[in-house]
Amino acid sequence: MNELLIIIFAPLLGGVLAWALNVRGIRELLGVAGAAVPLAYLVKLYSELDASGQLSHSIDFAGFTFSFSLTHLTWVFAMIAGVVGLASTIAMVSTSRDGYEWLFALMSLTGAYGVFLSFDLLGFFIFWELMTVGSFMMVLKYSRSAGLKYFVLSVVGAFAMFLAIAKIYALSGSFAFPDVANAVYYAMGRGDLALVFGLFLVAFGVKAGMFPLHVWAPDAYSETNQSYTAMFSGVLSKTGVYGFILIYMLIGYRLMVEFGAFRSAPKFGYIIAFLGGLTIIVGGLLAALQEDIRKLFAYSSISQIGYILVAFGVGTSLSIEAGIYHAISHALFKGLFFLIVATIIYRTGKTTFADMGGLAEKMPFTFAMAFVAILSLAGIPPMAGFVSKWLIFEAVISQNLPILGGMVFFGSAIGFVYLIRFTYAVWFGQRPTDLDDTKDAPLPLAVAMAILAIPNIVFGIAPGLVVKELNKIFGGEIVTSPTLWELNLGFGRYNGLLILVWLIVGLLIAAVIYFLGAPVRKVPVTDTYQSGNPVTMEYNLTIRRNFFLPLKEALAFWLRISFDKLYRDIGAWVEDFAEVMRNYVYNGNVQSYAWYLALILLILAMWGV
Amino acid sequence: MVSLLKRSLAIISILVIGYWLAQGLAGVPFGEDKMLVGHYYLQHVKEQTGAVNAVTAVVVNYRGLDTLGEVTVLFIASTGVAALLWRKKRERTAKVGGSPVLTVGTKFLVPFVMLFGAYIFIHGHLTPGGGFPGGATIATAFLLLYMAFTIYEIPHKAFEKVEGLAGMGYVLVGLIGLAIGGYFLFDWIWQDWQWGVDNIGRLFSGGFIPIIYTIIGIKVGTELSGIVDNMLKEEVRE
Amino acid sequence: MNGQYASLLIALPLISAFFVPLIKELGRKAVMGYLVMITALQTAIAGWVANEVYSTGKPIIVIAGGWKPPVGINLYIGHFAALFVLIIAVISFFMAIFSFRAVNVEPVDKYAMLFLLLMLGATGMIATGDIFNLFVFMEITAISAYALTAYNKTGEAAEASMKYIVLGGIGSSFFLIGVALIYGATGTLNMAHLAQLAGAIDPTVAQVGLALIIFGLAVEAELFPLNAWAPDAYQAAPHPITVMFSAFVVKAGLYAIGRLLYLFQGAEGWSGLLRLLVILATLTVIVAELSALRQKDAKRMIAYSSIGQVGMIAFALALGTQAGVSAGVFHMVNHAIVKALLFLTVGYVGVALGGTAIENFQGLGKRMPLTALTITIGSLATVGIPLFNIFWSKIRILLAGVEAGYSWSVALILGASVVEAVYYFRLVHTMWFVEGGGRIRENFAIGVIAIFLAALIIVIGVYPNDVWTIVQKAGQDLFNVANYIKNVPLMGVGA
Amino acid sequence: MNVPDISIYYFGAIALVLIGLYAALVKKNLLKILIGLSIMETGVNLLLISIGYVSGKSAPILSEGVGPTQAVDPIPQALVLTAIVIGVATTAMALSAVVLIYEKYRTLNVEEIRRLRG
Amino acid sequence: MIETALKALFILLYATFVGFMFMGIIRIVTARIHRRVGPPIYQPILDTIKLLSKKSNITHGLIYDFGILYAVGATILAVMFIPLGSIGVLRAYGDLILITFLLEIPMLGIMFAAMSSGNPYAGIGAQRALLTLLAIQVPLGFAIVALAEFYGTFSTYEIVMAQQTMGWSIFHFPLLLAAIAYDLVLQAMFGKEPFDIMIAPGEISLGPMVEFGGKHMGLLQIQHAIALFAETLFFANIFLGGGVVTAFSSSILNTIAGLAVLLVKQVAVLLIATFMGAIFPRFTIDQAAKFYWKWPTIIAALGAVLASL
Repeated sequence: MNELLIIIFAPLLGGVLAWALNVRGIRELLGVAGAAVPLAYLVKLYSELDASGQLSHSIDFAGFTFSFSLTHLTWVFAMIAGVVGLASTIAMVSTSRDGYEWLFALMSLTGAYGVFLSFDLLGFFIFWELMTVGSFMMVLKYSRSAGLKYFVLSVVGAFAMFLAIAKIYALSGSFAFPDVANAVYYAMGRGDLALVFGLFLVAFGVKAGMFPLHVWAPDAYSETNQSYTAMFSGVLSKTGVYGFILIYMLIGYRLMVEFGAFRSAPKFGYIIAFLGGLTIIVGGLLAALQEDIRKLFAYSSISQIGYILVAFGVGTSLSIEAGIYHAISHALFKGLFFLIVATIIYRTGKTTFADMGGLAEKMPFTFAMAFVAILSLAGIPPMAGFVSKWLIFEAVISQNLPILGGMVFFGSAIGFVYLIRFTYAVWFGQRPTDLDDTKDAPLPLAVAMAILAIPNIVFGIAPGLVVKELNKIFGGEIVTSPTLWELNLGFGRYNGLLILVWLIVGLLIAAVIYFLGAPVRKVPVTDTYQSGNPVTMEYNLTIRRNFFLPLKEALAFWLRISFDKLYRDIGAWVEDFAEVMRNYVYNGNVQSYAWYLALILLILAMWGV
Repeated sequence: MVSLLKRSLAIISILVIGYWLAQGLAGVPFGEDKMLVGHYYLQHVKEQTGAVNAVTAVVVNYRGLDTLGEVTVLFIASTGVAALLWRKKRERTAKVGGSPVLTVGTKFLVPFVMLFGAYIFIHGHLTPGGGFPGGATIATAFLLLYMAFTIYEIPHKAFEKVEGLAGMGYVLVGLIGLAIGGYFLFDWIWQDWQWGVDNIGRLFSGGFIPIIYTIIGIKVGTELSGIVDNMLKEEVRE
Repeated sequence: MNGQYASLLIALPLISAFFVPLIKELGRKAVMGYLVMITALQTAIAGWVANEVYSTGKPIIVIAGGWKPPVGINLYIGHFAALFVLIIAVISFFMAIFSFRAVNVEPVDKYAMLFLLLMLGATGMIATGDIFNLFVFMEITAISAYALTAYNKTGEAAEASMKYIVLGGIGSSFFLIGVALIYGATGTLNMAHLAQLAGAIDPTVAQVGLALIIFGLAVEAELFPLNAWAPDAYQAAPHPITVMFSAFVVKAGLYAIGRLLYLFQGAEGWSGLLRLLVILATLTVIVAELSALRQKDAKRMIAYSSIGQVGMIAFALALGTQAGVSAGVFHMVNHAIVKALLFLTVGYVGVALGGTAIENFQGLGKRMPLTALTITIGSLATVGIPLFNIFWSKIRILLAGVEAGYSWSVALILGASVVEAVYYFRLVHTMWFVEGGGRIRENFAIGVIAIFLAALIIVIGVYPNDVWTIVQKAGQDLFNVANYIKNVPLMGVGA
Repeated sequence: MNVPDISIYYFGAIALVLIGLYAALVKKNLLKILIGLSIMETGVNLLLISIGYVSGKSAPILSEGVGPTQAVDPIPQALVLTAIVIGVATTAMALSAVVLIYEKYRTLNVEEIRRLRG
Repeated sequence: MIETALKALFILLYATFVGFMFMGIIRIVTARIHRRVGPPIYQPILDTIKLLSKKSNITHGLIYDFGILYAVGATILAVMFIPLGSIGVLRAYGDLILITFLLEIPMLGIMFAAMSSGNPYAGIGAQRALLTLLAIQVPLGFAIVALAEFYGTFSTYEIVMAQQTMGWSIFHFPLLLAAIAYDLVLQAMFGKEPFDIMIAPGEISLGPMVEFGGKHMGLLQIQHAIALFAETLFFANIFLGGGVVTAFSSSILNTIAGLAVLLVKQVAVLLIATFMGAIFPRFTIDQAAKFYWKWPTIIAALGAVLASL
């Protein structure tokens, strides 16, 4: 079944050709083709997958055997990569200038596909590294410090994973998932097991942006081509999430047996869930305090990933299914948000909130897309965001884990808060004079945004579509969905269509009352009730900057603890240590070198005598 | 104060290393017959190589490759010294010549020293010493000339050519051995042509050992004097 | 043409080195042309030998002087030696071409002689089957390296050479004491014969003798405390010579350690020595990578990185398992290619822009695009990015390391390679994303070599199967001492 | 710890080696270090020779009086021949390097010759 | 289909009417506490009709109008979900979390409309409203968690049915804590005195409401009325046992009795809020946030933990 290989390597091939030919028209065409081919194949393979349940393919290469497989789970994740990847590449048509970006963007997409479809640990690791390098080079082009911080953290994660893989390989002698699973189950000691879990936690935590390891995300997401960030945060963070599922698949059962459960959630799962909860809160609060539009959405992306981690941490099949559902909806609305950010930056060239404002009239289409994205991310009922959040709430709270329930609930409000902050600063209020002639989104970006907006609405109203696929992963009827519009969990029911219908009814009633009243007179934005002094264009009164000052004061104590500073200090300390050691060890004096030789002779003598 | 500490530390570490080496050497008692391959050489040296002096047989014939490497090392030394001390224009800066005793003595002695050197490397396979001591004595002859006369210089361009030729000669001998006997550095004179098989112990015996030793003698002589010449000269400051 | 003609591998460079003084007057161009011709010839012979060894599967045993071992000296050109002699020849050929442009300090004929003899020394070290002969060839390599390090005749070059001489001298003296001890205990110098008698040696003598031999070789193979001379020597030597240092001179020392280590498996105290070597190797990697972090000079930085990678090879060889040795050999091959490319290109930048300080590399992407691209490929390969050749050997080493139970050192080595990634990507960033000076025309020949090496890196990276099979054979040749003894036609030499 | 009873020749040889090492470790002047180096080399050569000696036997020149069983081991003597020349070569290279250093640095104190470091 | 439409119409009219009556009650009770007579009970209805019939209305753009419509629509949607005795239209889908969210969404609509007007006071008002929302979210979350864990279900209807057998929630200690916390949260949701910083008339001239006038203000009054009714109804259902009466034979009588019981409970909740509102001065926003994150959160968290044991 070498279609799997085509799916994986098509983007890279497209990227390399695009970099090689580097002609304005052809390069974009190749790039988009590179992203579209895998998606087409995935859709084609769906029927075969339905029939046989798993399509696998293995090749012998460089002395190792690499196996690839497409199961329902990996099909779902691959589809996420496909859809968001395609949207992002279409958007890149307008925002990226040279072949360099096409090559590395599509290389990271190949990495993501490879991670999802590989069925052995070594293949998984290789594509993981490929993805890291691809995304790193995209960031390195814009800023060195952000790039290096991202690279060091993700390479530390990758090497932690490699150490764990090596330890398992030393035990099982092969990399394929089935052998690994039963080798870990039967032969692994308790200490090694804990070490391997810790290493995997670090490795996938870094890529998913879990709380203590999330510091790279804001810089990396903002210091790159914004339409690539849609793929970066939409798809690449999902590889981290997929990794957590891998932990469950490969060593989960043994961890459950070895370390027992804490109130129906496995102990190791509870660690993931708790860190996920912290990620939600930290990500959300920091997002609200940001001044740069890209950073706000970077932190919001981290906070949303926190939800998925909480869902996975709880460990029941319902919560994992809810987590995957949220992974899908997060990929959609986060991808959409970053495309919106890309359009804004592409049109206005501004990135901080202070210089923006009042774009709603000038960019109506983008604002409509933003409105859809806001509803979905904040979790307003008829949207996909709400369904997945609702599933996660139900799953977490029904496992009577009160603290996690509280964290998740708090998270939903934070989402609400920083979105309003974004809306107020960018769309409404007084418009600075230099933004008066901004045009609406260019065609490629508009198409990309549309591609991501539609599923947001569809999956909200008709969650049955998604739930039918997800149930196949777990085999049983985890979430029963009698009709396409309805979900029934036994202790909670949701009906997308009904909510939409009654919302429209409500709106109609309000509209009727509205139009009964007298006609309205359009008044410009500057003519507002100012208790006395009229506001003119020059004197632009707005609190776009430092919108949440009171929140910052309330959280002043917590904001002092910053892991970013901690890692930076460690980096600086390592470099100083290296400097001192180098000048001390290689001090240029041949006599001290002779002393080193004598020292080794002494060691040999001590050893021997 | 620091140097005292350093010295005492050095002494202590030296003693420990010494003790360790001594322990190692205790396992190889002095004076005992520890030979294994050595006996084979002693028994077969006469009929296999025709040399009376077993050491020269081992040096040139049995372990010929070592000596080839050996000659190369010396060649590298002389080239290296020439390369490092190379200046555009160089000349001798000695001011004071040798005293009359030295100048007259050198004029008289140099030919005999050279003859004695030649004797050593020609009789390498019979008497102790071989190409290297012979070459060294020749070099001392040139050194005598340098010390006696302030203006004397060896024709170093010619000497370098001789060095090259001698080296090539040695390798050619080896290659001829390869061509005739099938093995590189094969003693075809003794093994194939069986020359001098009957008169072991006299001059014309020992296969290609005398040939190689003469080549080495000339080469070592020229190289060492080349090194002396390089080290003596100073750069000419314009 | 029976196997014995393989001895031409030794005879050819020697006779052509002696021939150089005769053609000295024909001028610089002639001497350099002659050098290129000889190295091409040597590559041809090495190719023929390698083809011979790998097709028949049996090693070629060159008997010097017709005396079968242990009486005479034999050259054992097995899978490993054939592979590496070919690598030495090819890289010397490339460096001969590079010397055309890079070396313009005056006594060029002396340079040619020393160049050939350095190549000879390394070839001899790898091919020989006799430990004293190994000492002689090691000295040939070392002394020609001393001369070539100081060849530029600047203060720094002389200082670097002096340091190398002092440390190399001490190392070789102790090596000789070790040889004396081993000879005293066994009575023979031939490696195969020694392997047979290894079990019978008196324990303390074996332990002291083996420790001293490995100590002597470790100075040559740049293990941690003993490699203090290496960064200075790499930096001060002329650019082609640095390439030869990092590509095969170090490898010869490492091969010797590997060969002797596995020969004396029978001797006492062997596993203790292995553990010590693993610790030293891990220290080498860490210290070298950390020292390269804040380097001002690109050439010295890559020198440290090369030492770090060499430390990793030593770690692989000292693991004591077949997988470890094969991985180590695979890394030797990859490292030789990548470091040759890096030093070649950085050296060429040094020649073209005067000096290899990091500032000269700013905006290199615009000034010398071809060189910048090849340097980037080289750095990405060294860091161990997938789809490049070092990645495959690095993961094999680390897997073997964990399998052999040294997961702590593997963790430290991984940490060190993170540091390595940081300073290489800093270089890549300075080259491509920082503004630099005007465009500079790049030399054609050097460009072709660089492109060839870069292409080789990517080909091995993308399709490493064939190279892996070759390297596995070479690894077995090094590790499997039993068939080494079987292959060597030992004469029964009773007391 | 039992002091190993090694013969005077071994003791002398090791002593020379260690004296050479001592000079390299402690002496400040570069030339003295090189002298120490050559002492070490002579010590090693002496050790090599004394390894080959068999008490009560004569030099391995198999002229009339000396049969194969009365001769000392020839191999160490052959090795020493090579080792001596290597010692000469190393010392020659070292001295020319020192000449160059003095020409450029105007000092031979090891502490000051530290331009290449870090 | 017709039958649900009629029911929905009845619920809507009943909710609006009772909502306005509640606003009237609040005004009268506060006046009486301040020792004044206070306007007649139907005064809010008159005001709303006056506002709706205003001739000159201004608008700041499409979103300015759509925001108001969305707020009213969402509140109507919320009311439909909450079980009203035996009438409830979408009772079966009345999920705790869904209703809590739906009660918060009108705020989003109003926020959109206010911000698009470009008036700085509206901006500050929006910021304070959001921070209050952030503040109440923690105790609200724990209260909902306590409820869900105690009853093991999220459906409001099942909770009401469970309370018939197990007695009102407030009689069980963990849920009593949750009720107290939820009541404090209601204070802010009603926008009553201690936590109405977001619409403080003095400092930021009614905050988000500053730009609304005429029919927009009228619609907001309707929204406020329905919201009052919905929040008190929700509280009554989940904590005070809801209005399920089966004593009478005919179903009509039962429903009326049920509504009456619910009305009494709703008025009780309203009065508690009004009494608190009349006494306390206005908190500043960070005082409000700090207060909510301290005591109500502890009480609710304790309730949640106890409920989960």
